[in-house]
Amino acid sequence: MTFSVEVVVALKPVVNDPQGLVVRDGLHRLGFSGVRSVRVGKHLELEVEGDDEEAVRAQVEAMCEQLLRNTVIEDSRIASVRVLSDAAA
Amino acid sequence: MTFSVEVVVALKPVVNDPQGLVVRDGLHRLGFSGVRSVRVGKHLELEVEGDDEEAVRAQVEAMCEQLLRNTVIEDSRIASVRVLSDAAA
Amino acid sequence: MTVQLAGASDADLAEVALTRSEYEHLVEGLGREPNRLELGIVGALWSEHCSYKTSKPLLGMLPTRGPRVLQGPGENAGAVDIGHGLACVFKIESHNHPSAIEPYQGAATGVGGILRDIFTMGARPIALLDSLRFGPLDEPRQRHLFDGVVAGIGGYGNCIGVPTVGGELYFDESYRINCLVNAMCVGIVEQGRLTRATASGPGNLVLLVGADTGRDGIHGASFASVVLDAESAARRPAVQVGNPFLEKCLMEACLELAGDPRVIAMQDLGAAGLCGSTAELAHRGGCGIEIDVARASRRETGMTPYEVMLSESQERMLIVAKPADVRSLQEVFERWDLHSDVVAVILPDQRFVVRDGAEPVCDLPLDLLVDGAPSRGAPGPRPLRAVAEDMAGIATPSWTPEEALLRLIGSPNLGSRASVYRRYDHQVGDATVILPGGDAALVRVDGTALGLAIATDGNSRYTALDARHGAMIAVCEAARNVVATGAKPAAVTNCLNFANPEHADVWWDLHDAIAGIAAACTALEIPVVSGNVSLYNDTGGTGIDPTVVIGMVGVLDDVSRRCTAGFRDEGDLVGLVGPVDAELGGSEYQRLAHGVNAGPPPHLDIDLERRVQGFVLEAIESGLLHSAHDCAEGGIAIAIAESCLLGDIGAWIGVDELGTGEGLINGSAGILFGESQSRFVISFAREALVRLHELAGRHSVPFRDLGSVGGERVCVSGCIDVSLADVRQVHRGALIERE
Amino acid sequence: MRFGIAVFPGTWSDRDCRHAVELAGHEAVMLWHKDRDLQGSDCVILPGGFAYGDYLRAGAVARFAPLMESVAAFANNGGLVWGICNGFQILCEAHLLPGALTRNSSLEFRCMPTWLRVETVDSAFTAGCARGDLLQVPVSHGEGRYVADEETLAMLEREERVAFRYVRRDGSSAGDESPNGSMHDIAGVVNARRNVLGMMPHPERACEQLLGSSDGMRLFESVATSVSGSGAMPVGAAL
Ligand SMILES: Nc1ncnc2c1ncn2[C@@H]1O[C@H](COP(=O)(O)OP(=O)(O)O)[C@@H](O)[C@H]1O
Ligand SMILES: [Mg+2]
Repeated sequence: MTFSVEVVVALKPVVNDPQGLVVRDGLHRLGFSGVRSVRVGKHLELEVEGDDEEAVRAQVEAMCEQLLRNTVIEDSRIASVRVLSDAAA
Repeated sequence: MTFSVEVVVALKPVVNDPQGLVVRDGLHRLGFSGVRSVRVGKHLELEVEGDDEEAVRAQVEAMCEQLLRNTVIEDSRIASVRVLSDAAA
Repeated sequence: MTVQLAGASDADLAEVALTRSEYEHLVEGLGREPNRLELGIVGALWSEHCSYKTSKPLLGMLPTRGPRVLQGPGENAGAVDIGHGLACVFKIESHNHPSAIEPYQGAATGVGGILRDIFTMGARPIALLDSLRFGPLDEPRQRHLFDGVVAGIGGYGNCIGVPTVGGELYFDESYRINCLVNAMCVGIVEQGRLTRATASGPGNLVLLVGADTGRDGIHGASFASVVLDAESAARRPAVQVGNPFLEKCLMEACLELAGDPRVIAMQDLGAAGLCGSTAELAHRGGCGIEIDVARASRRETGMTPYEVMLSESQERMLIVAKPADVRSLQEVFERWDLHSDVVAVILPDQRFVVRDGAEPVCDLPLDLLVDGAPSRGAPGPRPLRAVAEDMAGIATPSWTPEEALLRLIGSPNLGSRASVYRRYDHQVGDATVILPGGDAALVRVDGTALGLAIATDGNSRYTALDARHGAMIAVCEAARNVVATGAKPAAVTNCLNFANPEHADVWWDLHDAIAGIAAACTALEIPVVSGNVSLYNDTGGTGIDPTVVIGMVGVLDDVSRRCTAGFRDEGDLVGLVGPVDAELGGSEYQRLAHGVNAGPPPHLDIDLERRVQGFVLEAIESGLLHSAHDCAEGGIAIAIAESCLLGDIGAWIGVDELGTGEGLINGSAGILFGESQSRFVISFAREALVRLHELAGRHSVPFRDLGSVGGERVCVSGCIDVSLADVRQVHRGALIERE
Repeated sequence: MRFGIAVFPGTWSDRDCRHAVELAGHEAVMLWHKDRDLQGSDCVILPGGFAYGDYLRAGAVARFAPLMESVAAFANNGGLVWGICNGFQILCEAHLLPGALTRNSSLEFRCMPTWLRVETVDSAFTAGCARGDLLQVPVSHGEGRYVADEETLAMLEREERVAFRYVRRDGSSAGDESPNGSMHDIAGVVNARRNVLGMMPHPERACEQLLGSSDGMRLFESVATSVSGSGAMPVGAAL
């Protein structure tokens, strides 16, 4: 089966996010004065083959620990998992 | 009221995504051979003040058009909106 | 099944940007109607961008031969002999249209494209330069374009590891809607490894290496050959996203193969993608080619043969090889994790054949395809020049000379470029001897004492006033920048950026500009070895001023003998080589003080120019100079201030020495800020004065001493007395965004 | 002595490092990322570049290269490993050094000269300097802002593991002249055993006056002296 998995990688709350500050200031300059804060992270969309959702989740979590996030400064989470195709690999 | 809004900005499907290719190849190198494709985008988390969800959504959509996405090569969508605090601004 | 066209409709022709008469010419040459794919292919190759149908007849004026020339125009880049068995390969190219739409990616892929033109010839790129023009910087849209373009150039060059060592940057009304992004690349190769893009040997195979083919950039070539309009927005997928990492791998693999006997020819994919590259490759070799689109790896599913042939996906390359060598070549690419497909075979007769698997989908005579576009002559007689704007009614500001100096040196066109070039890696390669900020960059050639001086120049205020004259000045100024380092000009590349050539005034400006380049290059004995033409820089009837960008390379035999632009030692004397005149036409002073571009551009005596350059070269060679800096925008006053800034030391200039006395103090801005040509500000030890006067006499050039180096102030006696720190502060802040 | 220089496909300081090593009178061998053999290197340099494109995070993919397994083992055995620019990023990603390198606070790439103050001489790389020496060495990076949690920073300071700090030309604190906004103005750190150094600036670009500075040469000489007890005579040293 093929799954589509969304992963969100974001800086840990204690780490400075200069990019977020720049975006916030840019929004203020455009007149969006109601914006109180912005944090910028990464959004990954993976197409992964696997037997079932559980197995795929476990795999993607391993990918996060090994590559997708920098464990020193970033957190990650799986935002969604959905089946793309039922065909066996 | 204060809302937390998640926005996902991703390259349009027809646009080349070198970053995704490199991540996919990196995952393959690590032995995650079941990964068929990766697309990398941005994930923004905004704290916005507004009267109600509808108004905030409209505002954030305007921000996407004006600043958050590069309209030439990127699409964007609001992934979630939730209330952070009920206090009037 | 191929669709036969029973006569193409106007809409069909508009889509491929062909005129009705071009279509009729095609049908006549073909003896039949083309099918839809054939029409698309012809449209791309007959576009202005690929066929040079307007400029080719004019480019013939350029002098292209010289003792150093190894390869003139016609290949991917030009090449000159720099001694030690080495060739210097270089070219400049525009990426104006894509950058106007998506500044980061447009500029980035422009850098990617010019790099490929260099390493396709087997040369390792050692330097990049960027020549940029935008509308007024105080407009948010211009700031956005400027930031994006600078980031894109850095993003590509920094990642691939080729230093961006120089370039230029102007802001002018005329680029408000059409910005210009020209990039130049210089490479080095052993002469024996110089690789050509000429296919040969029927039965030989063609490998497509690098990125998979996607739907990006389809119609890029015709897109760059039409006026930008509201509908351009609809064609937006024409934007390509560059992958500099992939290009790095491609570059290293191709360089590994430079001079390898297994490689018969190498050709990059640029405008019109697979279509343009295969056609040129075969045409240069006088053979034919048969492409099977089914064999090209795709990034997307469901692509038609038309899309595969016309895709402008970046980071791809073609290699021609004997069938027996293909496998071993593929192994070289695999080492760099690059995928390759055999997509074509060389044919004995000059046909351009495309198959989709077994099905033939296109069969065109190659000659008609590559050379058949009817060339376009003058669209009308030479229009009468409008009379230059009358300065009489325009108020002159009451600036003191000091105020004028600070305003000029803090203006976007004259201010410090450090905030730009610090975003470019300008040192990778351990070879950049003269860093950005001076006149030409100077790059050492590995394994030798040689230095290459490299500069780009082109002041469009002069070409706007007089295209021929302005183009001549552009060549002279580039040469002056090269000469200021002590290097002797070797050859020129050029980028001609013009508006819509279907208008008679634009066409004649193009004509005159090329004639001007030819005249100056002939007089200075500097051949043109490569170049690029970018037309249709015109949106909604608003076109750019004619803009000629000259890229020049000079050779310095021993880098240790280089000269730099900054004043050096306390107590040195300052001298001016060349005329003292008061010509404000076309000057930056005029722009700032009067808000116009009017009057005749500065006079140019090409013979004096040659003598002045000869004098400076000999003075540097003889070790007489401590600094040399050409006088350009902003005139003598700015040149002196710049030499102070670069050397971090002040200077005192006597008014009498400028030969003006009272006139200057009474506000004659022309002497201080006029942009008379053929001038250098030099500094030297007192002891050198007599020999310099002798030398000047021998070269018959005007030479006068102006004052001396020292202290921490910039002084022109009686009219300017300002601390260097103040000058530095306004200079540094010129491009920085003020909140 | 022999310097091994790692070459990933996106590495571009490899040739510059070789140039510096050879100028210092030593031998350079290039180590391909797909190989495991360190070819008897006395010191392994991980040079600057964008190892595997580094689009996701600098150094993230490179740490898994076959060569890096050998480099990690070599480092854990006390071998000298010197990460420069991208090499520093890789060493942090591989957890051979603490902390992380993030986007410059300006969000812009920066190529410019910097002045470094030598903060420790207790390492093979800096033994030839004196504490407080100022070195002029250029930087060239977009992701060089060193970050670590408070505990890690305190440990680095306590154990004197900050090798270099960005300062102004006159030696005073960098302040807004920092090229990247690093915490504590950190430009380079060593590991606990002091045999692994990571630094963002490029000493290999500061090996000749012709190119603006020769201060970087002192680090190459320092390594050589530490390895052989007496550094080889640099080519041209007599000039
Ligand atoms: N203004 C010019 N002066 C001299 N040569 C030129 C000029 N414009 C184009 N050429 C030459 O014409 C050929 C085609 O140029 P171009 O289409 O830009 O090349 P490519 O397809 O490799 O990008 C090249 O050899 C180029 O050097
Ligand atoms: Mg080419």
